[in-house]
Amino acid sequence: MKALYNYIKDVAYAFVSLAKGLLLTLKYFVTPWKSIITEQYPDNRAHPSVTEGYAGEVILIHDENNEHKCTACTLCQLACPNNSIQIISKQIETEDGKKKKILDQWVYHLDMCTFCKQCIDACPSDAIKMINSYEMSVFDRSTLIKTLNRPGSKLKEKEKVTVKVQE
Amino acid sequence: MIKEELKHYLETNFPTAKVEETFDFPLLFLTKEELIPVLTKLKDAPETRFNFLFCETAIDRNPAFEMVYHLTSTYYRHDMMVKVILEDREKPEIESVYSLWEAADLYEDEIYDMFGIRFTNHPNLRRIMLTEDWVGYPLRKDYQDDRMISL
Amino acid sequence: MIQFSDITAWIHQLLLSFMAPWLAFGTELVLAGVAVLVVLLICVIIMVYMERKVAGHMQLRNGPNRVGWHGIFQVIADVIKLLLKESFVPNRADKLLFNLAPCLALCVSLIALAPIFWGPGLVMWDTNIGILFITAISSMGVIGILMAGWSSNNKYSLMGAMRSGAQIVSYELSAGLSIVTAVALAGTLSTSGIIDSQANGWWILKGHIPAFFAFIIYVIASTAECNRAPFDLAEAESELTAGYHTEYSGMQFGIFYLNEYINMGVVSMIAATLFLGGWHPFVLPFDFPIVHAFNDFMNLKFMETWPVWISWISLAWPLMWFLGKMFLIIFFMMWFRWTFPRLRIDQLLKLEWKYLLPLSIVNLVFAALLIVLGLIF
Amino acid sequence: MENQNTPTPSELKTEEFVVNIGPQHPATHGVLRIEATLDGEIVKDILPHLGYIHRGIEKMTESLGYKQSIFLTSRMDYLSAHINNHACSLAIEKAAQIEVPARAKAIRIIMDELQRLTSHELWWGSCAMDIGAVTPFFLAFRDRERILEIFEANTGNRLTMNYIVPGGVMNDVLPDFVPNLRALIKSIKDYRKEYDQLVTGNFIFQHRTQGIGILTKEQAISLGCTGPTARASGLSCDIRKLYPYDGYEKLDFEEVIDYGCDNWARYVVRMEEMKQSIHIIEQVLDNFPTGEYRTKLKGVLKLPAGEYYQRVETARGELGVYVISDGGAKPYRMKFRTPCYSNLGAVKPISVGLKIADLMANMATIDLVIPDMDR
Repeated sequence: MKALYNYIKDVAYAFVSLAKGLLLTLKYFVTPWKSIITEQYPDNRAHPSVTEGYAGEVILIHDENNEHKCTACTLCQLACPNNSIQIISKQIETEDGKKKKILDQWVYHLDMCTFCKQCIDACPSDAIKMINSYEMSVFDRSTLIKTLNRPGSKLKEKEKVTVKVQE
Repeated sequence: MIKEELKHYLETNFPTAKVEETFDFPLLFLTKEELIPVLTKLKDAPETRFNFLFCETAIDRNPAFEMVYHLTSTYYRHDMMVKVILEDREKPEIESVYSLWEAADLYEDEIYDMFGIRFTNHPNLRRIMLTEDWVGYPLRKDYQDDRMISL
Repeated sequence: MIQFSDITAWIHQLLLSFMAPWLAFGTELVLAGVAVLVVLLICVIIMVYMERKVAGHMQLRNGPNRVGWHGIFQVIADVIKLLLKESFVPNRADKLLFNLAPCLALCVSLIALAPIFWGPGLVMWDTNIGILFITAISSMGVIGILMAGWSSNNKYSLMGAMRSGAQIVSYELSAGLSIVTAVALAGTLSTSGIIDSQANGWWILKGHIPAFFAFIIYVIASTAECNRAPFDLAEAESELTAGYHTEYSGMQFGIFYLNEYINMGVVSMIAATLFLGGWHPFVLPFDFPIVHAFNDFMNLKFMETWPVWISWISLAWPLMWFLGKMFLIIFFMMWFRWTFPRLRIDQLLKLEWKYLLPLSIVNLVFAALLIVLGLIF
Repeated sequence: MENQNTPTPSELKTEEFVVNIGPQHPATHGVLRIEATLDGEIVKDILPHLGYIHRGIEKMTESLGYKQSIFLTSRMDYLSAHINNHACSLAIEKAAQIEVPARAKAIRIIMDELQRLTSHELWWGSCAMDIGAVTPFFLAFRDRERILEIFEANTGNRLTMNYIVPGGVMNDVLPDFVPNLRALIKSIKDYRKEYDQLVTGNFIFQHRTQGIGILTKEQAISLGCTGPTARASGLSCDIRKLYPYDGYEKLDFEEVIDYGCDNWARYVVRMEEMKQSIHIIEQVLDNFPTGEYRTKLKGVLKLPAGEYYQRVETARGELGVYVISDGGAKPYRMKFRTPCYSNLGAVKPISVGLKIADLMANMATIDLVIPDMDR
């Protein structure tokens, strides 16, 4: 008798527990407007759900005068764990006849970058930052090697420094 | 037992072995021959009961190899390290601790694969990560591979 | 009112007017086959679309929504893809059996459709052993699966096929017993007889508890017979990658896929015929004036006085009910699939031999008692 | 072999056969190959083959600086990236005697526990999928996504963060971090009810897991199992309790131990751990310190010569970072004692003699992450 009772109890418990799960999936099925969470990716390009802080790509900050802050100190290059940064600098002569090393090309190998943000961390003059771009697939791998400094851009003069020189 | 007590215990109980300490653990240097008897004693002695081998690895101190065993006790939760120095670089060989801890099966497979240290009495010594025909042992300091890119 | 039999008789007359009788008969067979196949394929397309949408919505997704409005042409795109793909035969596979297996499986499930009534008079073969025929034929479906598993020369396929064999052979029993319950209630083996016996109410309503239990047992057992989750051990994605059709590609895989859905359709049609009144609309088995009025309304009695050309619409009414019931049961099967975890092989057999089979035997005895005591309507 | 005593007709003799499960198989969640010897449905012997995703992380650290090595650790157990970073950072801080600000410690604990939640949620989904239910996987991803959004907004990445660095954390959390997290925790608590409704209470699921895959405490100790796998066998091994780090000693939480030893126990332990993680996060949020988030370090870090061992509790067990320094800017050797590698050893003893479907369930509840084994 006990065995029969247990047998029936088992069957009843099985049906109740299965019904609970069925109810949950039915709830999702009948209320799709509430439950669906997928994003319609190429359609929602206008309103991407990517957050502001997403680290997608390194850029060299340029202001409206096409000036950047990179002094070509190569600290970012040293900090990079996988050689995705290459700073090519050149020697120029300033007006007062001093020799000075300035940035020629800030080469960024996006194909090797692991987005570890150590270059941003290492930069002493906050010249680079990461932006939240996310559409990076290309057909040609070589297009992922980018020169980040814009043509004709130059180093932003530090105001304090110029004051000191005038004194 | 805390670190100092354990160090004292080791010094008194194993007078022939060299006892040092690292930043974290007391460290016992053993020879190849003493390894299994001493580890068995450490595992079974009621004061120590080092029954948990939580890390086993090797270090290539070119030219010698160091076998490192990290032991802990699930009863007392004290830890210690055991090191064995293998001088023979051509054919390093040591007794497997599989008879004491089954965990050594996989650990020693990896050490054999990466350092080329052979373990006797191991149930199934094989190159677990790399292919069977791989030339060289990658974690050795003198490992050379043309495909390696220096960063 | 126009009946389907009027239309078939008219076609028969039309064909006889310019053909020899034997040729007319042959043409009718071909026409009927093509008609059923076309309707069935449309049903399968709806089923596949439905499965993907049901799965999608239950899994917090949209389901297909790229090809056409809400992805309604997705299935057609998939079929085109499958047709264009190469049908690959693995090296050292048994080529003959490998190619034969999908065809055999498909043929078996198509033959089982013969004695099924889609509407009043809308049947290919009205035989007095209709249900027996269906039961006999549908158990042959496993041969195709075994053949596929064996000939693929793949261990996963073989294991899937063997599992499928064990599973289908066991679940035939309780499915058969619950069919017998319905047959006992109706007192006939012919599909038309069973459907007619439900003109005043479906068996699930007027058959008391035994019919209801038999219906549940039949749905469970037929889910297992179709190799659908939670009984999809023959495919068992996380264990056997794809089970017996691991090695199939292109349209040969497509035929197995089609076969799965046709099988689902067949078992739901049988369930609808046996327990849900076939093409009969919903009527109540009670003897009250208001119930009579309701039943007459459901049977479209008011259309009898209407002109003949309007009553053409009434032809769609039973067909709609039949397909509606079929899709309801299919929805249940999909619902189960996307909710439950899979059973292990021994649990699957335990469920059959220790739970379903005793239950269905007790149920059958109970039904027999009810019939003997005359407690049914 | 065992059937030799019972006389069977020779033509009825069955033959064992070998099936390679993996490297591309839905149940191995990656590129693990298991050479399984089967007798029909029954598993007779299994032999794991690794190395399909071996990247030589230990070798790579020898040519990178200490700070640079940290990003590699997120690639080991990619589901516990924060915790791996934490372990490596702690080892370096211990060796270089770096003090970490209180705010950084709080952020680290929150991130660790969120990471544990994401990991267990993903495990919950994939475990249910291995047992045959597909829908839980999507539920798990829905909930995990909410946490990943917090990671994305605050740390910049979703999977391999490199956020916890020696001296603190990479950057401060956003101003709306605390209110966002409180809202998230509230919804996670609601989600957990659905988990119980759909999977935990499910009759089929219970029968698939209960009494299957018995790993005794003695076996767990001998095999070096750690984490939820060992705790489900009654072995107390939570590093957060035994060797607390970064302020875990001040928090009130329980070490979840179950004595069931089977798949169900492992399931229950992980589900309970999620509850404890939420509890920990709530406590830290209640008094979230302000102030510095990072101690500034020199560009090139040098550790004094010596050997340092630091362990933390990842979502899968004990992660040990064994750093051997020769005083230079690069580690002489770094050994990662990863939890999955030793837990992998448990697959064979608990699966032999069971059905092939149970092998998948066992692998699912042990929660193997393949890159963590291969490194």
